[in-house]
Amino acid sequence: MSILIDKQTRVLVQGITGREGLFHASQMMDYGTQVVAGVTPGKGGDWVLEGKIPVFDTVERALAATGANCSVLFVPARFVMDAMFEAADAGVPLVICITEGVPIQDMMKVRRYLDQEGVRLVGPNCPGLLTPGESKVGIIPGHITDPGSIGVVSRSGTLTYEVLYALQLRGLGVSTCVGIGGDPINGTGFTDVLQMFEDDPHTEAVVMIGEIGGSEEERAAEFISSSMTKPVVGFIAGRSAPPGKRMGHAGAIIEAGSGMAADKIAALQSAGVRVAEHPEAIPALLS
Amino acid sequence: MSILIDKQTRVLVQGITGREGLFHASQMMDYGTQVVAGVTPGKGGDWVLEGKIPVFDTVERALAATGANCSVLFVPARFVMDAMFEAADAGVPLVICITEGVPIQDMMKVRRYLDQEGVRLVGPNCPGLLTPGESKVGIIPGHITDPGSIGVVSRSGTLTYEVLYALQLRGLGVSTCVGIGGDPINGTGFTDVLQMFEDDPHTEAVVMIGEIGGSEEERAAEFISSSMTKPVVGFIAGRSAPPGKRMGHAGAIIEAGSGMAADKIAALQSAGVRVAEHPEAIPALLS
Amino acid sequence: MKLHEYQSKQLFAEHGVPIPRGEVAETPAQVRAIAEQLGGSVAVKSQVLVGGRGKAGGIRLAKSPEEAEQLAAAILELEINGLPVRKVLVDEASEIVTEIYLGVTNDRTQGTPVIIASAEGGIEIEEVARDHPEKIVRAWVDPLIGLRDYQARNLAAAMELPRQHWGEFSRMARGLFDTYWSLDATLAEINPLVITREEKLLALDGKIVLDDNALYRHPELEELRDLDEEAPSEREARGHGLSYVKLDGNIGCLVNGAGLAMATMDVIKGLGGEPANFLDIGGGADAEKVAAAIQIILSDPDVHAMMFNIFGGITRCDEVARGILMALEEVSREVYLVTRLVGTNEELGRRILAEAKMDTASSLVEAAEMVIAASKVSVSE
Amino acid sequence: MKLHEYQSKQLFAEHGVPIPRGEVAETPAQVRAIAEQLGGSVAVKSQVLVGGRGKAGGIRLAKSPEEAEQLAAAILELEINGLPVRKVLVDEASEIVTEIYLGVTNDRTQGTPVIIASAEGGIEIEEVARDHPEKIVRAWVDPLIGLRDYQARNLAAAMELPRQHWGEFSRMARGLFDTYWSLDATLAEINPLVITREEKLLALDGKIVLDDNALYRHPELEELRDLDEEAPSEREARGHGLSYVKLDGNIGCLVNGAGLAMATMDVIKGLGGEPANFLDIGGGADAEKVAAAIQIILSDPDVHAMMFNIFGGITRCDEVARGILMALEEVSREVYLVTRLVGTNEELGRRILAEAKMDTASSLVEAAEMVIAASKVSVSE
Repeated sequence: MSILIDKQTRVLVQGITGREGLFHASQMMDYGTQVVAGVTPGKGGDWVLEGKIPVFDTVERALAATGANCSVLFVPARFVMDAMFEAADAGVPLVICITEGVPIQDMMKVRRYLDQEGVRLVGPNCPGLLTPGESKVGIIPGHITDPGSIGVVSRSGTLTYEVLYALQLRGLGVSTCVGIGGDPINGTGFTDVLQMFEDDPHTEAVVMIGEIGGSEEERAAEFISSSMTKPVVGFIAGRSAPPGKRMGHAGAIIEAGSGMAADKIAALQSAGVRVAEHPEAIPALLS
Repeated sequence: MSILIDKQTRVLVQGITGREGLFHASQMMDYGTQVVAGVTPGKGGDWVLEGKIPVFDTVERALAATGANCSVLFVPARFVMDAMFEAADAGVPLVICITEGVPIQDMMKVRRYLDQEGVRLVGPNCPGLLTPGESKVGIIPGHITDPGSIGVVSRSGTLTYEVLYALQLRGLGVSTCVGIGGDPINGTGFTDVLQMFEDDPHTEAVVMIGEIGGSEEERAAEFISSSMTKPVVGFIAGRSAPPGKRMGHAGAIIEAGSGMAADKIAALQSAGVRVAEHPEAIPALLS
Repeated sequence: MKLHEYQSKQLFAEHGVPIPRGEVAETPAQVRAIAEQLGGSVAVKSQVLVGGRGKAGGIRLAKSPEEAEQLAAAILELEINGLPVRKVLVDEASEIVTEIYLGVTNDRTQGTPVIIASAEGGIEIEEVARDHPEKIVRAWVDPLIGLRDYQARNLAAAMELPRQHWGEFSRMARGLFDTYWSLDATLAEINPLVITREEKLLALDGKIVLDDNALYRHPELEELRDLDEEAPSEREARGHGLSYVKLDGNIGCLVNGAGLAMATMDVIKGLGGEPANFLDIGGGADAEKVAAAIQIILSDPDVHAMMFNIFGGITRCDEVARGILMALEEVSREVYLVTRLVGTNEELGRRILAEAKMDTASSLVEAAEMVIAASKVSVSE
Repeated sequence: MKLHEYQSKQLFAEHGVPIPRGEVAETPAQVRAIAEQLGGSVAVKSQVLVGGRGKAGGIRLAKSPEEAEQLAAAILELEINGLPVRKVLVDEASEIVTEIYLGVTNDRTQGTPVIIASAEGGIEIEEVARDHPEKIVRAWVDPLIGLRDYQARNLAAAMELPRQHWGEFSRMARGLFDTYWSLDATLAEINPLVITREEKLLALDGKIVLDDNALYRHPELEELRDLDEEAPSEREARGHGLSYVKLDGNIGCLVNGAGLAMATMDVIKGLGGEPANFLDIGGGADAEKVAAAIQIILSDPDVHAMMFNIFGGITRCDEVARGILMALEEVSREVYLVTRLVGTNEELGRRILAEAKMDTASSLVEAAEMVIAASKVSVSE
């Protein structure tokens, strides 16, 4: 069992003929993901990846022809707002946006619209989802994690891989790994995913990887305290970051004295979360 | 019994210090409507209508102080979109817009927003609502109709009064009269009101007054045919109107061969509606 | 408010929609000069605010400036559906390969703008809708977001437009929507949108209808109003805040409320009379407004009798009656008049009119019968 | 990207927000000339992209052009929080009666813009939020609709602003929001917004931060970038598409991924080392990009040791190792380097580095310990 994606998930790749889109579509297929279609306007009728995947001009046509129920976007930042609107309007219930560098105003519009239309969005600027042994939708390397009962949710990319790898080294498997992305305004948040893990019978414990900036970790701590029964282990990146400087991710910035790692760690700890000193220390806290 | 408004309805008047707003607020109070507050930005703290009605600067404050659950708008057309947004955002569940001359683009925005927020809008460019003996919200003259079991729904103003008066002369009373307004894009439509009358145990028959333009009467006919058990009597104004000319109401225009009275009458008749030759012939068709 | 083709196309161009090179002229000599400047074949197109220009000979192609001048002379003599041709647009002629329809209007049912496109351009879209509904594609636009790029592209795909034109077609659709939206139009239409032999896309003909209620936001557009194209009586009515439409009959109608005014006309027509106009004086009409309305009705020489139908509602009928009498004092021409008054103090109102020797009626049908009888008498006189 | 006060206020003014008359100068003589032209008292305000200008003596009032010249001379000698003052804004002085705060930013939790206002202006809004949270009023703006007029008015009402100022305050709030929205700002702030003795409302100080990701939509704003205000190494990193932040330590860090880069710094710091920088080379970094990153790290003379932490993921570690070796060939300065490589073919990658006599580590902690030890050796040398 898992959350959000599994073997049945039928994946559409928006921007499939781009370099990134094509490479990761191939990686997803190799992992066993049911990649059923791609969309690139103007390239409808082509077939890619050894002629296995049909390309459509529009999401609407791709859905009609293939019954895709999840779309992953490798569309350049300038066009990705439109691509997300298109996915939502065509009726895709789950949209995973890998693209980074999306303007904040675009994200505000998209989030408001997708919320109102009941479309779940993960990302942008995220590595996507992985349900080990079943499906990967995005760019998380498949071989660094195995099926199991730990749910992982993270604002980061490679730091998440680091954690998956550390878990793998200790023989700990994962139910689903969700990268929610490092932008200040995104779709699915920590709390949404924690709720899903709490409800998923096959997830026994959760690892939550946060970072400086915003107050999502604090709200997650409140949720954990009030609504979670499963154990949660946390890690917060950016304890050594100075205020006022953006640490790579658009969302990773300590502003006006808020968003500091120390506050987040304290909030999580007071919610009963065991917070690791460094990523490699996480597995030990799960036992 | 009635639909939409009754004795318990607590009415806020937006634009209460204007000439129209003040006059009709007074008329509503005389009828027995619970007018509880007015709003005119910049006039908060005043009291109007012999010191009985407090005026507030914002809808939010008016609601907090008086618990109004319905707002009627006598706000000039240029400002009424904003006033409707304000009412919706403050949590008013029923908004009645009397104002005429509202730009279509404004109405498209408002309707989309209010629909999405679950706010019921009646109007614009409508005479409002009247539940005889209980409450009137708008400008329908109170003395031309009595309590009873006929539901009345209309796109028109004085033509509605004509019908109410004709019913009164024959001793036929009304459960609720709803003026949905003569604009091409408005809130509540015929079908919505027909559904409410169908569900209202005290309404026994319905009079529906349509006019040329659009296809709302045709859709109402479909609804009547598929979903109504109560008898419906109809009247369509504009049989003698030429195509391409706007007959007063922004919505009353035969365009490109559609919206003609003859088509509407035919649709209603084939749905089992008895269609009157003229307004004064309506009462006879109800018996 | 309707705009001329040349005005509409100019506004499209300002929003990035390509249009043919061209200019407006009022004399054959001007047409010749413009044609010479454009160098080559031109289209000479009458600018009148009615349909059917083509069938009426109001659109002609000229191979030379001389021919353009001759054709313009003929066109400027035309009267199309009752409207004299005062101006022509002289456009560079295009070699047309494909004709497409592209329009935006408001969808009353959905409450949103809708873009309509069809590979069957060049004819009325209603005709296509009737004969080949499958050839029409639509996209509804969320009024809180506006047209999304993918929607414009999807239209091109749905129309099966050759792929090399998708980009340009999408730009034109966005430009058309921008025009519609930024000007508060109720209709913005390119018909035909052509693909030329040089593979260029052009708005060959254009039409814009503006939302009168939103004109206050666009004072610059008010200047585009062509006063010549409006009946003087309708223009004057607009100035007085009255809603007036001239018809072909001989019974003048003055009613408060648009729905009731239509119903009044319907009753007259139903009983064998011929209404001369639609006139809604609106709510709370005072003596001055009534007087203006009467003048406008009587400016139509065909009017032989009048019927006033006033549902007082909250207004007191005795006040209405006095208003009518005051208004009539200012009117010179005398025709038969019957007044039907209903509402508060209606008996008193009718008594006031009766004392002034005016006919009154208590029901709509009764009043209609009286005015019809009078109109027939007048006609037979 | 942060804008200067004078740039921000100019942009506000273009969106209808009233600002004091004033001009920018770079020399005391220019300041005197501007003050003479403004005729009367002026404020001389240093233009540096850091806070605390007032406390540092970077904002002074002058009663005469001579005084303005003298003060400007002093201010142009200042260095505020490490940044030399190169420009001053000379503004007409205002007689201030009331100071208000008004700002727009994006609310990360709600995912919408939020307007924040307070009758307690002139001080940092965070201070007000801490000490008098009840004095802060907010309005969230629907990103699909934009600021509604009633919201601006409601802010004025909620702040208990005297009623005669509601209209002007609402206009300023709308102008501020328009600025924020049309420029893709992440912050637009007027602090203080003053009411003068003449009952006029003015944006006395202003601040705009732009969304770097949206700058492509506003090429004209890119020209407002003050290159002097950015560390040269950070500017160069930006040019290479690298995300680099200089810190005070001596251990250079090169990591792929922002989260992992922060975690790497944290581990170094946690084990007693001092990171010299944050550097994220992003995904799929090739040799050229790695070389540029190394150059930037080593341009900091404090760097005595380096740690590379690369989580290969899908990328093959042997390729990464070769890229590192190629990159290092182009670097002249030699400092200790330990590389940690994880991912596909990690053993092969580590072997390639080992053969080139490079230290490698398999865990993050191990790598950190190695680089810290080396950094201390280097320092003690």
